[in-house]
Amino acid sequence: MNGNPLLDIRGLTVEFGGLRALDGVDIQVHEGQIVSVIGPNGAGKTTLFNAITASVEATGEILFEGRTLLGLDANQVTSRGVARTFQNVRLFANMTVLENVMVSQHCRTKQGTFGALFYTKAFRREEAEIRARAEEILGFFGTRLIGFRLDQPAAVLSYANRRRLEIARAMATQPKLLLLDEPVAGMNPVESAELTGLIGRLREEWGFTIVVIEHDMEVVREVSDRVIVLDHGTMIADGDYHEVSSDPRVIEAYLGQGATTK
Amino acid sequence: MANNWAPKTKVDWFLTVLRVLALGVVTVGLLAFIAQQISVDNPFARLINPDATGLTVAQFRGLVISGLSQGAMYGLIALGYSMVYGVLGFINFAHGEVFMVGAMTGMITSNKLDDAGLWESNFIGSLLFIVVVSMLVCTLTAVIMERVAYRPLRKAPRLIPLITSIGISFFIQNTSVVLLGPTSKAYPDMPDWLTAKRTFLEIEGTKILVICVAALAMLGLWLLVERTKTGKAMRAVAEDQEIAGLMGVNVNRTIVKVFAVGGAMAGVAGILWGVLFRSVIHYTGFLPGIKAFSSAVVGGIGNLGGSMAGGLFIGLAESTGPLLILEPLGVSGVSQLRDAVAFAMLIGVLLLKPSGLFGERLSAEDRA
Amino acid sequence: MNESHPLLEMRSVNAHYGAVHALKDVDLAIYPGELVCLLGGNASGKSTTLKTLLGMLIPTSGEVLLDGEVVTERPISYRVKKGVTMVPENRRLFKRLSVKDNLELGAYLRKDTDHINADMERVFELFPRVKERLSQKAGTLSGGEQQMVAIGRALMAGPRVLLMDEPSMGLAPALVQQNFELIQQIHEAGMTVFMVEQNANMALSIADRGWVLQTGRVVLDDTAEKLLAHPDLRTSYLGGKES
Amino acid sequence: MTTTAGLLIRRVPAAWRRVVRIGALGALGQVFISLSGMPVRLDVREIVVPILSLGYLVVLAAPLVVGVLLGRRPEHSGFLANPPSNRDLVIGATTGGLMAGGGLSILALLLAGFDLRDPLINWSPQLLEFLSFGRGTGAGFIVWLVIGAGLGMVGGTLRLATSRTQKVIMTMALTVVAAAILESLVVDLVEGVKLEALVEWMYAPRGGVTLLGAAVLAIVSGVLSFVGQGRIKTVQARVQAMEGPKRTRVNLTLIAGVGVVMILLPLLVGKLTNELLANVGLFVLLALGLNVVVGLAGILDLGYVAFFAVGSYSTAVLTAATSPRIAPELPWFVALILVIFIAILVGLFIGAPVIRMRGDYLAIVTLGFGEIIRLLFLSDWLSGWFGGSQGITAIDGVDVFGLLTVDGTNPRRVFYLVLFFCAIAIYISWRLERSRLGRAWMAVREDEPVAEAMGINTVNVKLMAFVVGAVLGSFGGAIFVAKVGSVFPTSFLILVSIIILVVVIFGGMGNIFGVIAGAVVLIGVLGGPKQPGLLVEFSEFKLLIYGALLVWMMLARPEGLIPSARRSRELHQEEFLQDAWLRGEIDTDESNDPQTAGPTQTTDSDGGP
Repeated sequence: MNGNPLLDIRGLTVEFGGLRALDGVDIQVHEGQIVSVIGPNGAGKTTLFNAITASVEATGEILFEGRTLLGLDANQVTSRGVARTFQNVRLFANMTVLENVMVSQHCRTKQGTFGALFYTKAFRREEAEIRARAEEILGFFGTRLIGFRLDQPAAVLSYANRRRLEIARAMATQPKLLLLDEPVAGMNPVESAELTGLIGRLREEWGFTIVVIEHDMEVVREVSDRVIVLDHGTMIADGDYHEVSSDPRVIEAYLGQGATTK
Repeated sequence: MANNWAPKTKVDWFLTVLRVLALGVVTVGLLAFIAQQISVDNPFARLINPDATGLTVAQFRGLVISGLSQGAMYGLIALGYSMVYGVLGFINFAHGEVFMVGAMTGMITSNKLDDAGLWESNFIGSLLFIVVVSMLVCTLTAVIMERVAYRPLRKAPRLIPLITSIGISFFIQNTSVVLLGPTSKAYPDMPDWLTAKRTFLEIEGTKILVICVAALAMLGLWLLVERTKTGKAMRAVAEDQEIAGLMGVNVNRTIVKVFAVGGAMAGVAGILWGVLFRSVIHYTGFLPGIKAFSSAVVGGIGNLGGSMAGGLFIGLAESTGPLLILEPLGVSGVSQLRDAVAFAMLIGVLLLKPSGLFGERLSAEDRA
Repeated sequence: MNESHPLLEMRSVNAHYGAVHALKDVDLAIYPGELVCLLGGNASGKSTTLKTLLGMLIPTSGEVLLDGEVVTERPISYRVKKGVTMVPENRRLFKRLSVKDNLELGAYLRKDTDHINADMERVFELFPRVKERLSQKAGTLSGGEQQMVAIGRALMAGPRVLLMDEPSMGLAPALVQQNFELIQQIHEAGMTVFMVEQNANMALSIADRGWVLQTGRVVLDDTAEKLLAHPDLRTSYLGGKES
Repeated sequence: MTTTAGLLIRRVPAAWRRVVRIGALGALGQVFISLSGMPVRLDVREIVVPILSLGYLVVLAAPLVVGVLLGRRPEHSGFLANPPSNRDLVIGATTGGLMAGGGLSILALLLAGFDLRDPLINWSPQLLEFLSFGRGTGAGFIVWLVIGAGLGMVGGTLRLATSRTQKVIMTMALTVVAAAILESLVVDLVEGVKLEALVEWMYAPRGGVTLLGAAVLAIVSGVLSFVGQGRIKTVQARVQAMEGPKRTRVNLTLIAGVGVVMILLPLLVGKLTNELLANVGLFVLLALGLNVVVGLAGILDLGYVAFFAVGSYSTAVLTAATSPRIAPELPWFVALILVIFIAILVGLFIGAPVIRMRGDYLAIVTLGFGEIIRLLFLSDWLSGWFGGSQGITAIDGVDVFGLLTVDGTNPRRVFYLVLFFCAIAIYISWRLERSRLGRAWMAVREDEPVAEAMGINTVNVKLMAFVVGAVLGSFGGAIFVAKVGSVFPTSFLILVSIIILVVVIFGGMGNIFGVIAGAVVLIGVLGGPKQPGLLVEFSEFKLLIYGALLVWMMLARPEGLIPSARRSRELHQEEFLQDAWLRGEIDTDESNDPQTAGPTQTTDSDGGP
């Protein structure tokens, strides 16, 4: 890769009451890459996402497109172009599918009280645009989330569809960098295979740069250009799938001795 | 955390200004107080409050002692808030009314005892008796409250039990009005040997009594929670009800115990109120209730020692604050602002330290 | 199959969540000393089975028997006292309490101090690392240590049968492996274990026997080897995590 | 336990225990109501002359309710139970009623035998007389047992009737009671359209419906209800089935109709009723304001009265000649613009520090702010500005372009003023809810951290809710000042906040119609913090009832009288999901059997951490 990385993390450290969840991590993600982050539980993977999206305080440096993200509020990070999903799906369960995707265009739209109160032309145009974009994004997942589903509350969706809707919601913030936290967790093999394909299409068709946390090595092998391994808050490996999966430290810390790599 | 304080947005800027302002007012007030204590005619003191008079040592001691005794009472009530919050995660707004029920029970019982002539002839025995009766009645009130109103709401969103507790608070308060009448009622006179200022530091006996009783009750509660199996069950239920149930802990019964213990503490506090002020009315529970809640928050809610410390802090602040800070600043009629000072303390502490003085910082996971 | 009478049994159990029929005529029997597993995907009724066995949910019809005694409507505490304990999914330790408190809470219903102490020693023998961390808060332990405390806590109840809820859920491969080793270890020490798993390959590799649950109905019931070779299982659990 | 055909029939938990429990609660309730003084105090208010007064109605309700409760078939979800026979149910209900009545019998005996006037103020000879119908304790003792058993039986039997009959009977009873309660309003209205004869015939001279009137009302309402049942639903369904512009047209017609009624109504009624309407309107306005904060953005603000106070005081200072320090004597409408600015500033000032706090801390801190603001207005320190406890008096009303003056002496004009601002408030809430801001509020209410992560500046969005609420509250304050002509700190007790909150919750949080209905029912019938309602006699017990109502509402129907669809989904998510499953709307993963997998799967994931 040449040029400056899209995401440039240097010496990132996160502490919780004296415990270092992340300890001086350096990660560079270039535009158009799909990078997987793996590692044992408690290694700091989700903390890494939380630090990037400003849900926890961190020290060190996180540069996104050359500008620092540290010190911003979570919503400011999102409006810079970083969006995420959550490990334990956190949709707005009582809002409809459509509303879930509409509401996350908040930082890309600007109509305020005035427009709403006086029902201005600009207001109506923007509402229509928001809706159209939402439907376009939902259409990416096939017919599952459109049609009569649009006006159903997210709570009635199946588990796999909730995961898909979460990705759609993140897409609606129009990010450059998409952070997916265990996107296939709890899915059956058929569904996770399908979603694996979708991750590739997210890059090809929408141009997102993607960082994925994943336990399923199958998926990791399938999607990633690069794999980063975290253990106890430090990075122990960084390379393509084959390098990483044969690294003795990774086998020791994460894959386990019995694991076979294909 | 330092990072938290670095202003990022307009709101943060405003909050920083507020924080600085709050600290500034307190600092200037205290400085002016010190100045006027050094000499009332001190130019600095005169500059800020032309009518500065200063305090005598006796006045100051009086303020501190009444602050401590009231604070001890707040602390006792705060324990109930804190324990229920720890276990069920909501503010039992009606806890202040349990305290009022205690004070009312004490009033009724002590007057009956007085009619029978026992109050004077055997004061200590009578006092013990009314404490016990009040604890029983308050425990019962708290337990019924839990059973009727909160148990059915265990799984409801958090604001629902909070709103319910406001309703209960209203209901208990007005039950007192319709059953006992809307006028304020008096406790019988305390014996002279208690109310007289003792030679020892010239402190009223009642206040010493209040502080001692509160300390005893607090100690008992601490032993219960930290040293017994019941206490361990309470702490387990506070953390994870489902898993505690899986261990064989009877979750419902443990929660009832928490309410009962909180109620008993409020009952003791109710009697202490009676001893201190000798007068009780249906809204007696409201202000002390809110202040006790503030104490619990200031001390870090869920933390028992913190609640007591918070109580003392709020008690001291509201008794000394007006004269130590506001008066030297030239505010007139400061005694009217006691309650405002207590609330301002609550707001101030939460502004400076959102988790309270002794509270552990809640992790994102706990808050979810 | 063992011919002595089962330690824990479900007889034609039906369970509902309101209108939802979550379990349909489920029969299970766990014999003393066995290591058995219940397999199934999302929404297959695995959690409902566990809840029914523990008494968190009372079935609409059918019976739950513990050592021949009908306990269908008995509360959790009764069953815990009689020897059923569960290690919950994701460990769920009391993170703010010390490791010692956690272990002691496991023995909450027991009054025989001597036996409790003996069991504590047994836990220390199985997991020497737990003893070193006794006064530490459980939340500060590493994932593997927490797993040990979770199993230790369950053992402190003096169970005759141990239920494991999704021991591999959301864990790193190495930790999953370690976890299954722990299960095998306590099984070898004589414990009857019933585990509920999504990861069919992993579970069947250590289990004696298994059932497969699909939408509330038992669709397969066989020994572990036969299940592993079964074509239906291959299609519905294509791969699992480590194949 | 018996086993038949492989199914286990479980015993229903002993039925007699339930009877005893509910009966005893009924008895306790009876005693409590009696000792609260309600029956004696309300005895003066007649419902049906000469047989029933409000006092007796209150007491008689208990055994009836006990009967109805016991007449209901116990539900044991997921159990196959032997249903109790009708006879058993009625016997149970009768016993329960008997117990409830027995409570009063025993109370009567105790009243005659002991003196507990200290401390129970209502332990009085009057109560004894009330309970014994003036005929001696013995008579009272027996009569209450008989009445209790009779009402219990009636209640129990009622429950067994078909739902259609139940509805007809309920409608008849409610119509008569409503006619009595709404007497002054009805009389006023009927006289307004010059139909005095009707009034004379229906109401007794000293209040209460006459026997004839009650009979006619009951029959008419019964017939109407019998015939009308089902039709309303069909019409509703038809309207709901309409689409797009057609539906909008129906809605617009409805709104216009209500508007016309609201404009004509004050012309038909007298001063007192207009006063009442104005009071209700004022609380509708305040409740709409609080609804934006609590209902839409989900922020539990217990210090809402602060905005009302600030609106009042700033209007007073800006318009009154008697304002102590500065008295610009601005015209009301000009002052209003400044008041809006002040309200926005105060909204931001109070909002900024509390906005990041967790829900329950925020509740208490806003309550603290509310008190601080009142205490400051009351204090000697600022009395030079706001008059301290003396307040500001002799404030002129609203001068409308020199044409007319709106002030307290003419409640009809006040009502129109209130109506105008209510319309504004309704429009604002309605538009905002359906905008980008409204969606953001919804998201914040659902899951704040996630809303933040989705790019919503939650602080700004919540502050916005505070500000909108503050502005609407300050409108209320400005009108209040014009209406009353004075301000005192005592008008701004925390009590006011709580009552507004009860109105919002009772009516239905997040739903404009609900909030309006809540204000009409509560403030109109029971009365506001200081304003009497239609049931003037209730004013002593108003707050008690508010408290009980709030608790009951939270337990039985937390979504309120007229709930917003979304809110009830939030509060009854499990039931909602079940219904959706029964309708086949639950989405299932492709690989699973669609009929069974969905709901279990949702339950599974709901059971997670």
